[in-house]
Amino acid sequence: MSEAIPHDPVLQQFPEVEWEEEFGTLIVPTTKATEVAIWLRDDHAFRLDYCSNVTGIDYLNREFKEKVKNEEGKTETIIHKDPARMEVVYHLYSMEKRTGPLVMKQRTTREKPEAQSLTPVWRSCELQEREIYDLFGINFTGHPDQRRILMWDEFEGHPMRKDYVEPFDYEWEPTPHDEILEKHQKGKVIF
Amino acid sequence: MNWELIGDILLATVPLLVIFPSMFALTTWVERKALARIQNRIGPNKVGVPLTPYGGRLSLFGLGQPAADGIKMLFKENIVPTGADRLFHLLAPILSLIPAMLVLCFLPLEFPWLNGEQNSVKAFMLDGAVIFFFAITGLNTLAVFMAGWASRNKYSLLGGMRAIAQMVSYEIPLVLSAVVVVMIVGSLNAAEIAEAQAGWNWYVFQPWGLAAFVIFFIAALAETNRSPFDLPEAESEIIAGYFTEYSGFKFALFFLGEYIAMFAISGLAVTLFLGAGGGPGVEALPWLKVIWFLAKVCILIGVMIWLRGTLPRLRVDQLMGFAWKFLLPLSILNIFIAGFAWHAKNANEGTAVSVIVWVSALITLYAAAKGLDRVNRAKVKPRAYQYGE
Amino acid sequence: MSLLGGGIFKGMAVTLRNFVGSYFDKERLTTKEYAWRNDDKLPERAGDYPKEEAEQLSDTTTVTHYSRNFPMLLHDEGEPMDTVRCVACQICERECPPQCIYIEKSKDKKERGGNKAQFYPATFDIDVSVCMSCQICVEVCPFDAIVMNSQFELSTPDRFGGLLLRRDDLLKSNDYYHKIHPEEAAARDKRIADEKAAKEAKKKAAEEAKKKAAEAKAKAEAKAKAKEEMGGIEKPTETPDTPPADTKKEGNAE
Amino acid sequence: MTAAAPNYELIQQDDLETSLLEVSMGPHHPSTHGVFRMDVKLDGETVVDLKPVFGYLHRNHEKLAESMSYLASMPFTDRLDYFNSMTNNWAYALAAEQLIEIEIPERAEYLRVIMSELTRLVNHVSLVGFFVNDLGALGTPLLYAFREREKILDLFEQASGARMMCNYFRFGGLRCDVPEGWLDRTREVVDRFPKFLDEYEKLLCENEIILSRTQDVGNLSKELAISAGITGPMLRASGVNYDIRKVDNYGIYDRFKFRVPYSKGEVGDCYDRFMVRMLEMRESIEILKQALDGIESGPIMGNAGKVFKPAKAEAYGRVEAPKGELGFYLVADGTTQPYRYRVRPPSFINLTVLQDMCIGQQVADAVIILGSIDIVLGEVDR
Repeated sequence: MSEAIPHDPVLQQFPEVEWEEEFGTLIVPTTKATEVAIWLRDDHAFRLDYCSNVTGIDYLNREFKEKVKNEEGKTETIIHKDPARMEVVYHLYSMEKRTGPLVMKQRTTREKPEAQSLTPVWRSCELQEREIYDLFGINFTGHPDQRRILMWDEFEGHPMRKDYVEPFDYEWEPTPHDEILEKHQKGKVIF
Repeated sequence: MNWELIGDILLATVPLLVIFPSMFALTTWVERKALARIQNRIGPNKVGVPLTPYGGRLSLFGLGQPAADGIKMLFKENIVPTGADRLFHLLAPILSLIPAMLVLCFLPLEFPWLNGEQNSVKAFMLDGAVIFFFAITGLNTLAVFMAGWASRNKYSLLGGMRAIAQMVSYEIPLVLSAVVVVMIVGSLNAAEIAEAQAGWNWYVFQPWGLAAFVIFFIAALAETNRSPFDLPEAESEIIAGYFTEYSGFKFALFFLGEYIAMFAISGLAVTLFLGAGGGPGVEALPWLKVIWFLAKVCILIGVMIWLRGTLPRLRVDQLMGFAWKFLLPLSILNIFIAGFAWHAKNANEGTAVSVIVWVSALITLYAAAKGLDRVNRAKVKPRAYQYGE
Repeated sequence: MSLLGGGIFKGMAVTLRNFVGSYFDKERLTTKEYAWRNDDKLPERAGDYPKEEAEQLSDTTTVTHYSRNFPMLLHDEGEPMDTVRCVACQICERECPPQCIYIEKSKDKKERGGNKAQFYPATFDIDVSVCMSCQICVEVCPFDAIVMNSQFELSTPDRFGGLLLRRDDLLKSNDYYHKIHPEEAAARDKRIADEKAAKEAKKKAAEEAKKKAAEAKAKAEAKAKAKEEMGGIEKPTETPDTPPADTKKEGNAE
Repeated sequence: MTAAAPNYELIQQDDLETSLLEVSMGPHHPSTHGVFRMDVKLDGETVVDLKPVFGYLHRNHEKLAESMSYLASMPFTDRLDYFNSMTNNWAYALAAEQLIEIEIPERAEYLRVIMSELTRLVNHVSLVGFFVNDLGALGTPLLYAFREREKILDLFEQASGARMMCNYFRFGGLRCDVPEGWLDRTREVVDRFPKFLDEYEKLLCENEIILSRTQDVGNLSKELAISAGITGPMLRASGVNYDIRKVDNYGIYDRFKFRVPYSKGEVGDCYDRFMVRMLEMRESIEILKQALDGIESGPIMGNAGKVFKPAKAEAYGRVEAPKGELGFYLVADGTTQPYRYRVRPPSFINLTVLQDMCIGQQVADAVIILGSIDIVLGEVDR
């Protein structure tokens, strides 16, 4: 694997940026994203000139139960709460220094998901951010050409969201054992 | 009404109408077979002749394939796009076939049954046969554009436009390279041109004749839309070009017209440069002339197939540049060289000077071709690559 | 822009060599003639060839004994439904990525092949129009009951019903399996025999141990139970007879 | 002529203004390599504007994978880039193996390298064939390529049971060992491959038509290539020495001696992209030879548990797929299903610069530029 990148200089330069220990990622506030990105790209210590992967994650309100053995040897159940949010994840590499990855996240709310487009910084974000806009519904401010990309223009909803409910099945095909068949038998599917 | 004349005309035309379409059928099979072998496939090998209605068949290497293709074509639906100009859509394939068939008459095919004094083949042996040939093949351009325009399809239109540009451009080197032979023979009559090359005096063995033949052949490839000049029907770019919207029998007519045009133009090349029907044994057996003629045509067709199996196609600007910047100057130069060389050689027949003239003409032409090539050549060459760890 | 130069002629030499070579050099031919039988008919089922014929044809057909196509259910010698190995545990149904398997468990238990009585599939349908031949069902099956067939002539005029293979279409004997996948079948049979031997040895040891200390055994059972719970939701809870843990591991490595 | 002058002017004012020709190239077009569409605006034959349109093959692979277990989406990765199912498998396995510590046996690592380099041969050789087909060569090079591809696909079939949808890799190793004699057959194929490549190069690399068609067409500068996240042979054709096999040394690539061909970075045109692939095949053969010499018998599956149930974590695994960097980003939440499953498809991101490369070129060039990018729509649209 290529060298891991130290994240401390980023935190020193930008006090607003947080470091999430669990996943090892930088959490960048959406207002600062472009600034941080340009700095990461141009700073001589980093030179992260290559943004490999851009993707979104949709977190619903969730609870995790973890069984932990405490000192007395008894198992305890700890409940972790995971708040609802949306994230845009950037995997950054440096082609010049052959280092990477540094993972950077923009965190935004589920109600009004908005993030800063990093397309002006890295061209490779162009299509991927369009894809996130299409599938997750995150709005990118400053994106040059924000349209749907994989779904058709008239499509409603954002299918990669965790609470997305499939609409009426318009591409129905009778398969012998399927919930669709049940639907059909109940007369819900009209063709 | 002169019944004898009509009989003679029939004797001259019917063989043409039989030989060339059947050669077309055979050529499609040969082309498929040859391309398959070039590409390391087997090609059509199953379709044969059914012996009885209940089974059993004679499959001679798939020779039944052209018949099967023909039957398929006849039975396919004739689709005319909405908004197409139905009349011109119908006329275009017919118009592409007619001139191709017509010019076959001017080939000096000396059928043995037409050898009498009352040689009615002379009915076709116009004194201006070569000019007439070019005049009529020019009509093909019109048919192609008609098809492209009438189809109401953008790809068809692009194909039609390409075809016009290409055919008009390549007509010039085509004619200019034929002019050399006409100039030397002093006649436009195909029979006389053939006569002038009797024995082994084929013009292709002269330096100027060789140059003219090569130019003629290249231009002929472009005229008949054969690879590497098949831009009007470039599959990977504009689907099928001007016949994108043609199906069934209309498409078959286009196909037939294209192949007949190939035969016609190869026939002209054979007449002008390859000694027409000349070949070993023709003095003793005059009917061999037809065989030799057709054999030479087939060899040229074979080369066309071979080229098709090997080469990718040019781009439009390169194609036009090649015609105007390379073929045209070279063919004009060739006319002058032919004149000089012919006179110099005639003046010094059989001496060392004639050899020198012959060699220097060859060198001049080669140098001119190289020079023109260098002038036209963009910085195109293989490159070096580096390796990293 | 140039047409003068050696490149084009070099290329033409290559194509000419291929043209001539294709008549003499078998290596060059990409395609082979389709495997027609002497009576001019298509083979009905690729796996249906007698062994000698299949070997002869292995040069001409693409179906080799390595190829996998759609799953089938194995039964041992005897009446298919009396010796079927499937116990309707429904692991494959759950794991199937395109969800093309449909199983209904039987109501009663049935004894087969000397083993203790178990459930059997009352319905076992595979929709081969959905199946993508990924072989995951074969991997997850703890009973070696489902393996891949190599039949490929499955065309049918009935798009939906015709491509639904019912239990009785799927049932194939172990001999048939040996015929179409000889190497794989031999390996599998060997493994099953080894496991059986190991199991019997273990059983013997267990019986001896049982005599020794009933308490120790109870403890061990409790431990095994705890282990099962750790296994998570993948564990087939409906499985009537949980296969021994070592079987599962082997199945994974295979 | 003087009499007609007023008329002439009248016409020139409005009526003779020509409008641009808008052509939808695709989704049903012979050379869009699948169902891909380019909305092209043409001025004569010159491309004035080009907009790629995606999504005709979209099946939301990521959403599907999030609704099934980790193992069950392995066969679906085959269908991403259906030319290179082996490298797709590897990328996914690599990402998943970061979630759980699994020791991968030696033999499995070697077989992974062998499979993925064979895949590279398959992809590059047929890509060159398709590319020359786009140039109009009637399939001759393509069929030569397919002849060789066929031999390698036979090997894949013998190893995995399927020719294209191999589904061969597992977390912690491989599904099954290769049959007896397979390595010898592979060696035979690999040893014969250079001879075929010589012939192929003779047919293509010096052909003046190919040279003049591809050189100075679809130029891509080094800076744009890096910024646009271009990877794989296309990046190296623009003069960047970046190969993930070298950078990440995933698997056991650090044991093999091989070189990474890249251009001098002056133009980065279709010819460079074509040649870099030709040269890369030679290096793949070198790797294959070393791997076939180095492989020893042994187990092929690590001690991965039956149930793949990683703890809460994130992983990004990437490999140098023949088309570029193929990455899988997995977010595990402690269940048997991935919470987030993301594919970083190389050919999708390489399409970012299609518009930049095509504008100002001829329509025939747009086709070969698309061909030289090397896309597979199963991966672009997912």
